[in-house]
Amino acid sequence: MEKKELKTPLLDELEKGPWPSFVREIKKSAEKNPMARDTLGQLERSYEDRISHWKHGGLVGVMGYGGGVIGRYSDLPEEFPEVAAFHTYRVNQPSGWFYTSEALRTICDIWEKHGSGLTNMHGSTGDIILLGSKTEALEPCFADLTEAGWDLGGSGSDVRTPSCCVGPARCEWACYDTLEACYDITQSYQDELHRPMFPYKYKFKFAGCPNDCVAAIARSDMSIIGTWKDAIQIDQEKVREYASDGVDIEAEVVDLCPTGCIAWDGQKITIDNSECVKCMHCINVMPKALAPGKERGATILIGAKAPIVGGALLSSVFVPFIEMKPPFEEIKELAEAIWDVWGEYGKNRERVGEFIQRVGLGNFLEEIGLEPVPEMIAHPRTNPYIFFDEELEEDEDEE
Amino acid sequence: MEKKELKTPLLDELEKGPWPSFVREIKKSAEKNPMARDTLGQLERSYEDRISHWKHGGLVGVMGYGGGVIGRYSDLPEEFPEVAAFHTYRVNQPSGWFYTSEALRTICDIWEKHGSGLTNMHGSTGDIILLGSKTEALEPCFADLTEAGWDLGGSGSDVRTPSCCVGPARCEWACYDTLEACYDITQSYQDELHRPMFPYKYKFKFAGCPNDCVAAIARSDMSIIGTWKDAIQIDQEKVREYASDGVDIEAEVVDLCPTGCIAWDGQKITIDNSECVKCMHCINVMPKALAPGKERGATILIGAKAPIVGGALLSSVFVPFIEMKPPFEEIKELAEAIWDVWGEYGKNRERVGEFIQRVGLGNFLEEIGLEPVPEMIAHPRTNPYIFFDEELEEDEDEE
Amino acid sequence: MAVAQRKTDIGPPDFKQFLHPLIKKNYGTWKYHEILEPGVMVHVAESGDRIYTVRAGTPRLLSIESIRTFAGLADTYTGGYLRWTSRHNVEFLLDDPAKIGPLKKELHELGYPVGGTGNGISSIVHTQGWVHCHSSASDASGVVKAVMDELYGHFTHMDLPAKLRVAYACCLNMCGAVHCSDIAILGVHTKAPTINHGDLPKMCEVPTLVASCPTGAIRPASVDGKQSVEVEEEQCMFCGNCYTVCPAMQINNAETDGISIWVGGKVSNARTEPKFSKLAIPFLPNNPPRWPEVVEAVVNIVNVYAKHARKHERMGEWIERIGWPRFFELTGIPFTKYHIDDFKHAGETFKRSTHLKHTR
Amino acid sequence: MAVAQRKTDIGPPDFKQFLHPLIKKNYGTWKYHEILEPGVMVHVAESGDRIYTVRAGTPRLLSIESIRTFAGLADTYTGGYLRWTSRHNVEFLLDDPAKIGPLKKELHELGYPVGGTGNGISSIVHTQGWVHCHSSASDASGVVKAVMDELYGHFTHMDLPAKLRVAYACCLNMCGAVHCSDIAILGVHTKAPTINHGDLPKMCEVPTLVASCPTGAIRPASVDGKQSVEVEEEQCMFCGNCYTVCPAMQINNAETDGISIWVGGKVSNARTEPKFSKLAIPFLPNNPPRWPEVVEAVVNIVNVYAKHARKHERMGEWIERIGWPRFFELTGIPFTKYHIDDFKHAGETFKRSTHLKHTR
Ligand code: SRM
Ligand code: SRM
Ligand code: SRM
Ligand code: SRM
Ligand code: SF4
Ligand code: SF4
Ligand code: SF4
Ligand code: SF4
Ligand code: SF4
Ligand code: SF4
Ligand code: SF4
Ligand code: SF4
Repeated sequence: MEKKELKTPLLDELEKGPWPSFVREIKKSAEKNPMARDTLGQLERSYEDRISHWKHGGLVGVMGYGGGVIGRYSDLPEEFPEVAAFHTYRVNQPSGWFYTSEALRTICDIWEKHGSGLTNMHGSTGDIILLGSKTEALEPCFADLTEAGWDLGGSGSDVRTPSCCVGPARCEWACYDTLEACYDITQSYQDELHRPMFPYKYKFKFAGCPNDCVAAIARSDMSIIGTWKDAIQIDQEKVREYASDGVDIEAEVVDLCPTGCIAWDGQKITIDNSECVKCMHCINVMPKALAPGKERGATILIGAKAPIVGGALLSSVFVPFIEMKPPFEEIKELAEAIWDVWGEYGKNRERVGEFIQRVGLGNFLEEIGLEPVPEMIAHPRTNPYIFFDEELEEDEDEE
Repeated sequence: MEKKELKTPLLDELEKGPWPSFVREIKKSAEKNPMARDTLGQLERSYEDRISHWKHGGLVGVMGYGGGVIGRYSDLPEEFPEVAAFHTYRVNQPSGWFYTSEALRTICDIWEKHGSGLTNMHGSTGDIILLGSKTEALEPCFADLTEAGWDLGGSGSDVRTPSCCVGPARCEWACYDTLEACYDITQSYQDELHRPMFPYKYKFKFAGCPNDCVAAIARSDMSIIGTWKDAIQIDQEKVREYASDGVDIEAEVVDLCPTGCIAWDGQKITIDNSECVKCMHCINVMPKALAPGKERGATILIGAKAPIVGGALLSSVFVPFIEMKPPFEEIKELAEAIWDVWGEYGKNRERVGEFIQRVGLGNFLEEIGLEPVPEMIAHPRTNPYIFFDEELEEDEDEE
Repeated sequence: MAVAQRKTDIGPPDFKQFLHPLIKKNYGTWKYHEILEPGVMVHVAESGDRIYTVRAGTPRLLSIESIRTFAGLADTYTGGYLRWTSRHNVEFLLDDPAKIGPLKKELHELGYPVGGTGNGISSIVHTQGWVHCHSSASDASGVVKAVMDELYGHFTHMDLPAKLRVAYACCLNMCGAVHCSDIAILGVHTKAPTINHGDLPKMCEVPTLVASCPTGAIRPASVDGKQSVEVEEEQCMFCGNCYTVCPAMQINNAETDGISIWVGGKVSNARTEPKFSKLAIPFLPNNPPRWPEVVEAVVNIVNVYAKHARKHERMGEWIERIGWPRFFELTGIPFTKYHIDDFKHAGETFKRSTHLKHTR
Repeated sequence: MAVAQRKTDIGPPDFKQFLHPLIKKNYGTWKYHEILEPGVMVHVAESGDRIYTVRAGTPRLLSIESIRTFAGLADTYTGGYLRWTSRHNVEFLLDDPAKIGPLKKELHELGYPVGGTGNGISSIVHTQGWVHCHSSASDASGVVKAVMDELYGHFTHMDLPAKLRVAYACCLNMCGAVHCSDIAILGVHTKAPTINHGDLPKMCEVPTLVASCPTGAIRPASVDGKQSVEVEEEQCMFCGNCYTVCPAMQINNAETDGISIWVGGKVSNARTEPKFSKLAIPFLPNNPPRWPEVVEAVVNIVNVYAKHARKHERMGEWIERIGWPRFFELTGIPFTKYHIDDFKHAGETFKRSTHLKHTR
């Protein structure tokens, strides 16, 4: 096919300005890669028309896998034949998005050979997104990827690619090994990740502390967030240093503690740890002086999701505190118990957070075999519509 | 009918103990009044059987009125024939429950003549409850009541008997004349009060300030709660007096102000009135030193109700600030506009608070002709499910 | 019978005719008040005038004999002026402080306690119960009397951190501000209605009845050839709404009716926004005449609150500060699946953060 | 074509092979960190070892050419070790502080800004838009680029009261943590889907399609004798769920698609609990290539926030302190009926107290 000069006056506007330009990126690949060139062409058309020129995907993928590839077709295939089919791979990233230059080059080489040369580093779920492959290239590219040690992540109604914060690799606050947990869970659930068999997607995210740098509570069906049980570790000397370096401890720390459990007398701070809700704020402000306690673990929360279609949810507390040691048996038992119940009774396209609201958290706990504890709720019910069990009277008599 | 000795061993237990006994009260009337005697007898039976022995009312009332009388029948009419029919009057109390001994005696005399001699001072809505009348006594009793200047309150799907706090009669914090407003509204809506024609009940309650001593926000479809706009009045001398009399102003006032807008330097307090949310707390603690501002009026809230059947509601802000001067035209216009819309589109047994949630507050406001203001909400929507009007684009272009 | 000339729609009498002259004079110009002792207040007007109030507890259910007694007291001490409060206490309005003592003495002798002001417990707002209502899952006046006998000291002494409002309702209709009380005592049915198939077709319209059920538990059914309904027991949440619209749906049940306890509601806007009460104890048995389990439960909650809350902290404010887990811990009340909301907005009550105390 | 030996289910590579030796050595024993300057951090281990991080912004959409460039930089400065962050920034991990300056210089020359740390604005988490998604109501990368060009100074300087997280999603599916962002920019459809009655019977199952609509706006209908559906336009809230299950329900619309702005969400548990973002501006037009209305709106909100919030106060914390009425006042954004929730839990968002400032 003859190489016409491609005019992209609208997109060119987005090469201006200080922020690095995605248009520049597409152009970099477009110089050599005809798929990237047509991507650019079709995108310019979208800018003219103010509408997407992509169509629904349909079922494409690699043999034996039900997910990992997002099918995509152009609605202008005659004009942009190179992107007539333009599927993306979701390649499962390494825990914490750590790479060596060598590993990256391997991926680049594979993608130069089989695809558009365009990527997202990374997708919102965490995968390496290889953006745009023809249908016939899917299998060979996959073979090269696995050969090089890379596998696909999730898509469809399966376990989605777990992700985690940088954790113990470079953060002093990690209350458990987020990277190992993420890796272990991902490896343990390869089948659930690659072969959709749930009512809908199921996402894991691992954050090392309540700062939640991987936004687990907002976007994972199972959010594992590090925390601690005992006293915050304090180095009073360093507290004084912060004070003399200009931190207004009263205004910036004491007044902002959500439970008002810190006091500062100008010389030392005292924390009533029984009132502390492990919010991290005081530690965040004075990282040299304060640190999470030593009895560390995680809170397990479940059910976060985006709004479609019942409204967005944040995860809610499921297990207030759990120790996090490999092989993470409790997490796995819990996840599998959830999948059993949700798998059996969940409706199609019903996320686990919605499912729990539909069947009632109390009933769900009974099915899972977990004791209700008040930590699971913000407050007890305000409405009097209690579904009393038949055996109520006897139950009560036992107390 | 022969007067047998009535044994009430269970109820007798409730004559013991320091709190005044309702059993004693029933017995006082039972000495002379056979209806009260049978009330006592049937109640003892309920105590034995652990169940109510009253049946549904059915339609009883006085001519021309659709409400004001609650019908009631015994399910043991043979045993307790005097209470076979045992209807209650709801007699509309005077604003603020003020009486003279003479007025009370008149009521007592009428009730001695026509009924059981038992009352509730007062019913939860606020009425004088005359507890237990035979069907044939309803009309003559009503005639005597009106002759003496008393009328019935509401019941059924009508305006319910409005009530109000003691307000300017004996409270320094009344931001408007609750008693006059209550009286005026009650008199203005006699027809709506006596002739049910709404989808369900509609309650007004008038509280003179945000302390809400008449629980308006919890239990009235239209809650009129006094407030002010300008600065809290301060007498610094008196503040110091409280301080020296042992009020810990820092702990008891400053720390408990919900917006943190008060400061105390040991000599005087300063209030950032633009941040004050008129919660009353500081004023409550130091009534001699502080008082609401001078630019007074009320906040109108709507929609409170008990849980049946969609869950309880507190009223929500409808008009953030309104002046409250007789003849209270704005309140009336608002109430009537609401009745029009709710009357037309409300379902049977749907309180106005539920109705608004069903049709959407935004739509409701449009129907009523009220501008939406951010004071009406705790926060804007979090879900993206906006029902855009057709003319959206033009609307936006105008700004 | 000769019926007097019939009037209608005259409305209530004008309150102004019932106001004490001193109140009329100083109407709207009160300056401040002081609580002189439990149940006794003075309100001072800008004019310098002082009106004294003596407040006494009543059982609310009053014989006309007692009302006449109050009228008599008013004549003796107040020039005939008195009022009731929004919580069913009676208030005598005096201009002469010398009369406070004698009035208090008489009230005491008559068995009406003076108190209910300030940081203590006032009368329990309550409802009809077995005295007059057909829906009641328990009696009202009896429970209230039994509980108040034990809380009496907090009525006559202002010895709590803040006001503590107790309310009682005998069924889920919740007549009264029960749903926003520091402690709410609530009669509950816990079994689906028993259907009187004989009466039903005569008394009720099946479609209205079916529509009345918020959970859709009621379905039309033909029983012995007659049009009636059936109830899917698993779906019934015992709201009694069907019974309200149809007497043949008998919701009352001597064996399974009982009482639940709710805590932490408030109405005032003081400090924090008004709050609903939340479930503390889902079920206690109906045990007349003195409901010992209910009394014990309420007293326990009051005692724990009194011991732990800070000054000016209402029940709900205290619980929010310490957190619900600690409330259950301190009161020893077991936490069950019934405490977890499963109604319409249930998800809004789940704990959606890691703000936890981890002390258990 | 010779296909290499096929493996499956090997999972991702073990991250440990990609860790900098200094990280491997001090794994889990970091003591504290300091932000040395925007985009540059040091983490100090208990052993005394120090690892330096240089963070740079990227457009997320990267050509393999650029990835190779990053790999080259890593070889030169870090021994080949680098990572990406959860917000799409690239981080170089150095053991030699002397190399920070030269690395920064090279990044600068290449056009990748160093920054994104501390109390400023980091990269905008975003989605596919017109680059790859069929549902998008607007482009993603283009809006992000236009906005970041203006917010650039807050990326390279830590000059805000607290972290300010901006996120973008191109449709209500909200891929990314858009719903909990300080500022969320969200593509919205505002017109009911156009039905392709020709394709529908071939492509979609009518019952599934009907069931997909959360508001029940879709009903089976026979059009020109073929089984299809119709949409009750008044009931449509433009969620696009029907389009997700059936391509014949064209929701994209060049004339009526646009962008909405949401504010005040957060994810961290620091100080306050995580919060959803709330609607600030319901609709702004799609105006490629630089969406000036959107850029202006975001910059305005950032500026007002920067001016009024206190130190450590996230957007939502600030708004909650001052109250929503004042937020609308200070930003000059008009408040409309669209801001008032009318979805499932709408009633929970009404103001149910008299806590008002009355300053307007
Ligand atoms: C690629 C990615 C956006 C990106 O540019 O980064 C993406 C892209 C799509 N998402 Fe997503 N989602 C992506 C992360 C998310 C996230 C964020 C996350 O996982 O942390 C969310 C919000 C969290 C959540 O799961 O709720 C998300 C919530 C959705 C939803 C709404 C799900 C819900 O329950 O509310 C849909 C709709 C659906 O599932 O039908 C959806 C559907 C889609 C589809 C498959 C569109 C569709 O309807 O078929 C998009 C394909 C676009 C394309 O052409 O490539 N995507 N999606 C992200 C995945 C990359 C990766 O694997 O790393
Ligand atoms: C007498 C009184 C209780 C009392 O002992 O004081 C009362 C008694 C009844 N109420 Fe009530 N309500 C009484 C104040 C209230 C209040 C409090 C208030 O008005 O401030 C409420 C809560 C506020 C509200 O309106 O939501 C209240 C909420 C209900 C409800 C639930 C309404 C709802 O929308 O949730 C019902 C059920 C109904 O309407 O079908 C109800 C129904 C009833 C009925 C008529 C029972 C019925 O289903 O037919 C009761 C008649 C009892 C009887 O035999 O006398 N009653 N009812 C109160 C009226 C006395 C008066 O006029 O002063
Ligand atoms: C007489 C009465 C109004 C009436 O028209 O009948 C009244 C009168 C006063 N109230 Fe009240 N309140 C009365 C019912 C209420 C109610 C309604 C209720 O209990 O159902 C409330 C809302 C309760 C709630 O929030 O659940 C109420 C919340 C207050 C408050 C706010 C308390 C708080 O901190 O939350 C104050 C301020 C204070 O006491 O510091 C208050 C203050 C007052 C003052 C001091 C006002 C004044 O300056 O005169 C009066 C004496 C208070 C006292 O008893 O200690 N009044 N007050 C009511 C007496 C009821 C009773 O017999 O006990
Ligand atoms: C590198 C990264 C984790 C990762 O695995 O990739 C990370 C790293 C750090 N975060 Fe974070 N956070 C990272 C995403 C997040 C996110 C997630 C997000 O933005 O989507 C959050 C939640 C944001 C939210 O609440 O909406 C997050 C909330 C925090 C907070 C809490 C801030 C607050 O006050 O609310 C802290 C504490 C602080 O900065 O004081 C924190 C602190 C930190 C520290 C200081 C932790 C440490 O000791 O090393 C790290 C450097 C912070 C900095 O950039 O100023 N990190 N951090 C992520 C960098 C993203 C980026 O490129 O900008
Ligand atoms: S979530 Fe906590 S442990 Fe993980 S990177 Fe952020 S601050 Fe560190
Ligand atoms: S972690 Fe949070 S709650 Fe705990 S002491 Fe620090 S600021 Fe307070
Ligand atoms: S509501 Fe306010 S004005 Fe009315 S009695 Fe109570 S404190 Fe006084
Ligand atoms: S009324 Fe409430 S908000 Fe206003 S200054 Fe007093 S305590 Fe603060
Ligand atoms: S609460 Fe229920 S049982 Fe009690 S009076 Fe009201 S309607 Fe009757
Ligand atoms: S009690 Fe309530 S839930 Fe049960 S059948 Fe009757 S209306 Fe339905
Ligand atoms: S937000 Fe919507 S349009 Fe954007 S990538 Fe996700 S599904 Fe596609
Ligand atoms: S866009 Fe959503 S609301 Fe509208 S028809 Fe489709 S599914 Fe229904």
